[in-house]
Amino acid sequence: MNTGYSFFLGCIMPNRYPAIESATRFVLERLGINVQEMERAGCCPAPGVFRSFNKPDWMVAAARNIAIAEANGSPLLTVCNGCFGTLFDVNHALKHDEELRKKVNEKLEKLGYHVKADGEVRHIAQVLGFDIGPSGIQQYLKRKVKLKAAIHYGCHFLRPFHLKQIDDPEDPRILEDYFEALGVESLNYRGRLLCCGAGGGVKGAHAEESMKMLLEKMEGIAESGAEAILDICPFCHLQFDGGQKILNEKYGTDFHIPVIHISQLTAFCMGENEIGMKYQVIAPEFRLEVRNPD
Amino acid sequence: MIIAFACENCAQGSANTAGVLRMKYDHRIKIVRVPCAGRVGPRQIIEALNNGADSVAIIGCCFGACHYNDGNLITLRRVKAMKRMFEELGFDPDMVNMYTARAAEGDTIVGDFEDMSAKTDAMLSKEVSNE
Amino acid sequence: MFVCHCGENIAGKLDVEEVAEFAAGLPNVEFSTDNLFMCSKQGVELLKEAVRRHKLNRTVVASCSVEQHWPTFARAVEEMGLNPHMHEQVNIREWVSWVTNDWDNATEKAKSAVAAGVKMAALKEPIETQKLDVVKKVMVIGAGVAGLRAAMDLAELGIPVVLVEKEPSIGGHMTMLNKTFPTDECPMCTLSPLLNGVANHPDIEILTLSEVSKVEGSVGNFVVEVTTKPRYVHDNCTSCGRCSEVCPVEFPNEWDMGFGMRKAIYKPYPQAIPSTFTRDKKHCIECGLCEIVCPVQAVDFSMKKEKREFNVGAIVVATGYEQYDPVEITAYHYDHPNIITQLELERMLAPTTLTKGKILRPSDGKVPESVVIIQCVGSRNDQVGNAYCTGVCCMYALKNAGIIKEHLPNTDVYICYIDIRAPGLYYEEYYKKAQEKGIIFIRGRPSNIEPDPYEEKLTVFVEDTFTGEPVEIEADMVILSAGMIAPKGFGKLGGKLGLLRAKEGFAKEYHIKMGPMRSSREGVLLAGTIQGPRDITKTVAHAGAAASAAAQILVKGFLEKRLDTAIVDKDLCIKCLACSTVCNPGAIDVDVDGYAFVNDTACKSCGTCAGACPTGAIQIRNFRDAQLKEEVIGLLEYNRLVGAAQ
Amino acid sequence: MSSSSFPNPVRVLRRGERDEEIIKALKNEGFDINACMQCGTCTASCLSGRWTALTVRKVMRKAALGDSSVLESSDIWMCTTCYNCYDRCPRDLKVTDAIIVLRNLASARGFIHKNHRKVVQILAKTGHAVPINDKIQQVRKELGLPKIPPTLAKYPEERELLAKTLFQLAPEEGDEQ
Ligand SMILES: Cc1cc2nc3c(=O)[nH]c(=O)nc-3n(C[C@H](O)[C@H](O)[C@H](O)COP(=O)(O)OP(=O)(O)OC[C@H]3O[C@@H](n4cnc5c(N)ncnc54)[C@H](O)[C@@H]3O)c2cc1C
Ligand SMILES: Cc1cc2nc3c(=O)[nH]c(=O)nc-3n(C[C@H](O)[C@H](O)[C@H](O)COP(=O)(O)OP(=O)(O)OC[C@H]3O[C@@H](n4cnc5c(N)ncnc54)[C@H](O)[C@@H]3O)c2cc1C
Ligand code: SF4
Ligand code: SF4
Ligand code: SF4
Ligand code: SF4
Ligand code: SF4
Ligand code: SF4
Ligand code: SF4
Ligand code: SF4
Repeated sequence: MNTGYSFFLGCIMPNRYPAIESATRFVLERLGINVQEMERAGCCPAPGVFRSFNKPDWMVAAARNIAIAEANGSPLLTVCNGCFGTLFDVNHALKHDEELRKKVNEKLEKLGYHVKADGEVRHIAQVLGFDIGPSGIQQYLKRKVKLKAAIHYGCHFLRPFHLKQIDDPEDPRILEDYFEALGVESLNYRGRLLCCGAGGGVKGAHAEESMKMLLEKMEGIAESGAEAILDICPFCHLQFDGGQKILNEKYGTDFHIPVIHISQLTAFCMGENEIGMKYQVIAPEFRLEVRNPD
Repeated sequence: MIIAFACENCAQGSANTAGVLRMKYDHRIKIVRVPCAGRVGPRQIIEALNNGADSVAIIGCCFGACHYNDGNLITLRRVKAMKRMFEELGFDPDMVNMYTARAAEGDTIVGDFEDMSAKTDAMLSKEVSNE
Repeated sequence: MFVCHCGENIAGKLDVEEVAEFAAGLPNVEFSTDNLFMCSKQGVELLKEAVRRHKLNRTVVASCSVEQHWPTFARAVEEMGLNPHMHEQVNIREWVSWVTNDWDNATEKAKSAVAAGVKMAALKEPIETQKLDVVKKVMVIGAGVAGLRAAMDLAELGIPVVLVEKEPSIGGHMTMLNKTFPTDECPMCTLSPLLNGVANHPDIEILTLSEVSKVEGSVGNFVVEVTTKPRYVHDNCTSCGRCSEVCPVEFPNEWDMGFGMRKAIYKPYPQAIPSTFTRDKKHCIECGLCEIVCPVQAVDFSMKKEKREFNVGAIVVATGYEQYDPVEITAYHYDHPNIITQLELERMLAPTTLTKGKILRPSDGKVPESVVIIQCVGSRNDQVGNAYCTGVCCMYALKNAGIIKEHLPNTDVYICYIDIRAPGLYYEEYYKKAQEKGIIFIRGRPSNIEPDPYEEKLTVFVEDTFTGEPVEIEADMVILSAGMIAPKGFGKLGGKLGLLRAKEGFAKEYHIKMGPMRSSREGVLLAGTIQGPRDITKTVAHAGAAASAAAQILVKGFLEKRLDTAIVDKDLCIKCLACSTVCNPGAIDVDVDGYAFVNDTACKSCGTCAGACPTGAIQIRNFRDAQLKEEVIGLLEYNRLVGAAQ
Repeated sequence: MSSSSFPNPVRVLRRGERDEEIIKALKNEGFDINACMQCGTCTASCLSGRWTALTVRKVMRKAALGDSSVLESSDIWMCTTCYNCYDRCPRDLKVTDAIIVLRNLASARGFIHKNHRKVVQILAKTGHAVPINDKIQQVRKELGLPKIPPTLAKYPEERELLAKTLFQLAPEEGDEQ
């Protein structure tokens, strides 16, 4: 298969949800995928905030990360929709626009890097959901879960569609198919494809509005009777995990639905017991239930 | 001298309208009738230049309105190729230009004519200063 | 050489006498004079007299534009026994005297024009006109209302028609409609007389289950091959329906858009013409029951595909449209049973279908309490490549919303639209009437329709752009006003006919204003929606125009063709066929030796081929390379020409 | 004439009062914002618009008219960049990107929320938008990960170089409320 990936950590995962990082490392190792560190990598940088200020700088900072992976000689792997959004878009833009590449490199070379944009940027959900796939994953599983869950795609994994072309953003199946292979019963719920309300720098600057959006999302999830929220992005993770607490305090709701990242759930099914639920804000006591393997 | 190949439809119609409206333009511009802008090929352009024209223009109908569907577009492509060739050979690409006009509006072709004169003058003065 | 004063028009701006004198000195000029009004009776007489006296074989008049008086002088020389094309017109009025400020410059410019005209005249060649016999017969392809109208109009002029329809019955989309705006008439009632008239007309031959498989020849004389699929039922079928009764196979009827059922041996709908039944080989299990039960032994499984050739003078293309398939706009979830298109609704409203004409929610047969109609589905949409407005869907949405309101007065009916397009007499009035029926109009294009996870309910997300507020509409049913697109298979037929197509897929008209019923190819006419979406009113008018354009070619019995066409010099031709790639009418064929060969009938004398030919092998008469070259030299070097030959 | 006597005066469209910079900035990024037909698909797509004052269609309209109030209001900062509108616009306008262009312009004019300024400062200081803290270092250790990830968090010199070169924000002029 593939020689390995340059593992891009980003910010939120290593600095807020390190369990996602350890789970991802565990999963990749079990899959026999070589992990190369990306020394000196920085913030992706976040598409909402930094792109808003200065698009050229945003591109240079992103290109720097891409250049680090290129020097490693392996495709870049992200576990976060935000990182995926930024790095995929910039890589795509640089790949198809020679003029832009020249301009970015001018600035980048001052920082000691050079980007060719001839590589790939991938998301862990692509690796698990497509490359390995629902049937391919079976041979690596030690157990399956018993879990009714609401799957949250987030935005930048599938959109903009004309760039990403991963699955139909209006009715995707890739995560449902994958999680069902792990034993999950995926629920259809109101607002299944809605945003979590965190992106675009809204969470940072307009927390209240961001919470209102989350409220709408959470109501749909709660109504479905989901036992957990499954996501593929540490930023959505942060929004759901920390946000439920804020909602409960502010709006008197009573949400206690644990959030599990695709890497965490996969690691659990591969036999890892410590997926770090206890470090999370909501439902730290949550234990995944095992279902008899079929 | 400027040779202006004008198609039988919109371009000549426009030149006639300009006349009827007594609009004035550069007397150096000499119109040659062709059925369609598509009729003009590299041979016509080169021959006009070889015989002393300072520049050549081809005027057809508006794009999308060619009476033979797309003769004007075909010639536009030819003109672009000629311009590239002139440039490579060290000549001024403005020696040949493609224009469109509308039969009912004399000022469309007069506008084209004015542009031709200006471009030709610019070209000639460049030549002089080069010498 | 005759130089005209046009009163003061020319003579007031330049020195006419000097020009005439200059002309006299030019090589080949026998006689030169000036005259006050060349187009006057005396002027023309002067010309004729000069031709006679000086035995002139070519004439040049320097006066006004070709358009204005070339025909006058050409006629005059023709009367003197010359070919009219031996007359050359030089325009020193519109192109010189009227547009030049300075007397001297104008005089000089006129001289150059005259010199060029004289040089050109020396090379002019006579152009013959050819009389071509035409076949007085027309093929009409497609038997929707457009094809029927065109066929009928032609047959009534005494021109025999072959009507080719790919389906088992004729009538096209109009037969599927429930009512037609703006009068809400029953379409079958309005169409039937035409359908029956065509079916029974002695001059119309109808070929159903047939498609054009080959086209050769050109205007006046096409040879068209038509392939007919077997019907497996002979024409002696009495339409008694017994076969259908016993046939064990049943499945959704295409004609009913799935809202009705049919057997494997069937007629799409009761009034279908021809009334002969059809056996659908794909679904038939070959049990043979129909064969046994048929009282007249019409069923015949051994029938084979047939090919026939027709010789026709003109072809009318009337292959209509298709409904846009909304599955592409995934945000609308068209695969959901309660989201249907307008054409499906038209069928649902028909009394012969599964719901017996009642409006019921397909998933469970409930009477809908809230229906949302969405406009511009697949039209006005750059994302799906259809930037155009269909122009019909607003009207049929108003129609169907009104019908739903009539059937179900307590049901909420919404129309979500970007703009309501209802131009023309009776149409805005129709809109107003719909408003008065209590339909709720929301100006905004819905972003998505979400099926409810728990109930048989749909949520339509839309902005009410008038209030600027996002709205959610709860709906039992959603009806998509899917636009009209070019029929999918049209590319192939268009290729056979050698037609240009617009980028949207419809057949490209010759000229949007002056020839919307002509195609890019002479002798091939366009009728109805194949040239672009339109309603029945405009379809019928367009079809009539196509019929009359087809008749124009054929009624005289011959075509007159001026042969100022392209001509190939085989010695120069290197067989590259660059000429043929630029020739729009497709007039350039290849002869047996591989040389380019011009079909005079199809050639429109544009000369684009001549511009493309690398060797100058292909030329058009009177605009040859050599002729243009002489003209250019005349214009540029007129002063050096005087006396050159003497 | 003064219009001050009216609390909500009618907007007068006068030559020369359009903010051409907005139109130019969008044009440079390849938008023909005039092609917007105001259909509202974008607004209907927008989760944010259901909870905030953001009406994407109006943003597009104001931008097309060169109405600079679009830069001053916080509406454009309510977009979560979910790309729903972008993917659905029937005129194929890259709506989300247009909002980004407007934000870039607003930032250049100093309309930056103080929290956003803080994030930039954090980035400059730590190399990350979300920096590491002691508690997380402990958790990392427990999970068998290095306490500090091998990212910029570990390389202060390179952090400084980056901070000097990128994201120099405009001064706090019209600080966004
Ligand atoms: C939902 C809906 C409602 C409408 N309601 C109204 C209304 O109320 N009033 C109104 O005025 N208009 C209405 N219209 C528009 C109307 O349907 C059209 O204007 C009209 O039917 C066009 O007729 P046509 O003959 O051009 O095309 P069609 O009806 O499509 O006929 C084309 C024929 O050509 C045949 N054909 C296609 N390809 C080939 C081929 N390659 N070889 C041989 N045959 C071929 C087809 O089978 C068909 O029979 C409505 C349209 C829709 C979609
Ligand atoms: C401002 C404007 C702009 C337009 N722009 C466009 C456009 O861009 N594209 C487009 O497609 N269409 C355009 N149109 C529409 C277009 O003008 C008409 O569709 C077209 O001219 C109609 O032609 P007609 O022959 O039916 O009528 P008319 O042009 O009105 O011709 C009728 C003729 O009949 C004569 N007549 C009237 N009564 C009598 C009588 N009792 N006896 C004898 N003679 C009589 C009149 O003098 C006239 O010459 C435009 C219309 C307007 C008003
Ligand atoms: S021939 Fe033409 S130029 Fe001469 S008088 Fe007649 S209209 Fe005038
Ligand atoms: S095929 Fe025979 S049985 Fe069937 S309808 Fe015709 S006549 Fe009747
Ligand atoms: S043979 Fe076919 S058509 Fe005839 S009855 Fe059987 S299924 Fe029906
Ligand atoms: S007719 Fe109405 S519904 Fe149809 S495309 Fe035009 S505006 Fe949209
Ligand atoms: S372009 Fe000229 S050389 Fe080539 S095939 Fe045509 S006529 Fe012959
Ligand atoms: S003159 Fe025009 S129509 Fe005739 S053969 Fe040449 S390109 Fe074709
Ligand atoms: S969806 Fe596109 S066309 Fe419609 S209002 Fe929004 S930006 Fe304008
Ligand atoms: S990208 Fe922004 S403006 Fe567009 S729908 Fe999402 S939140 Fe709204």
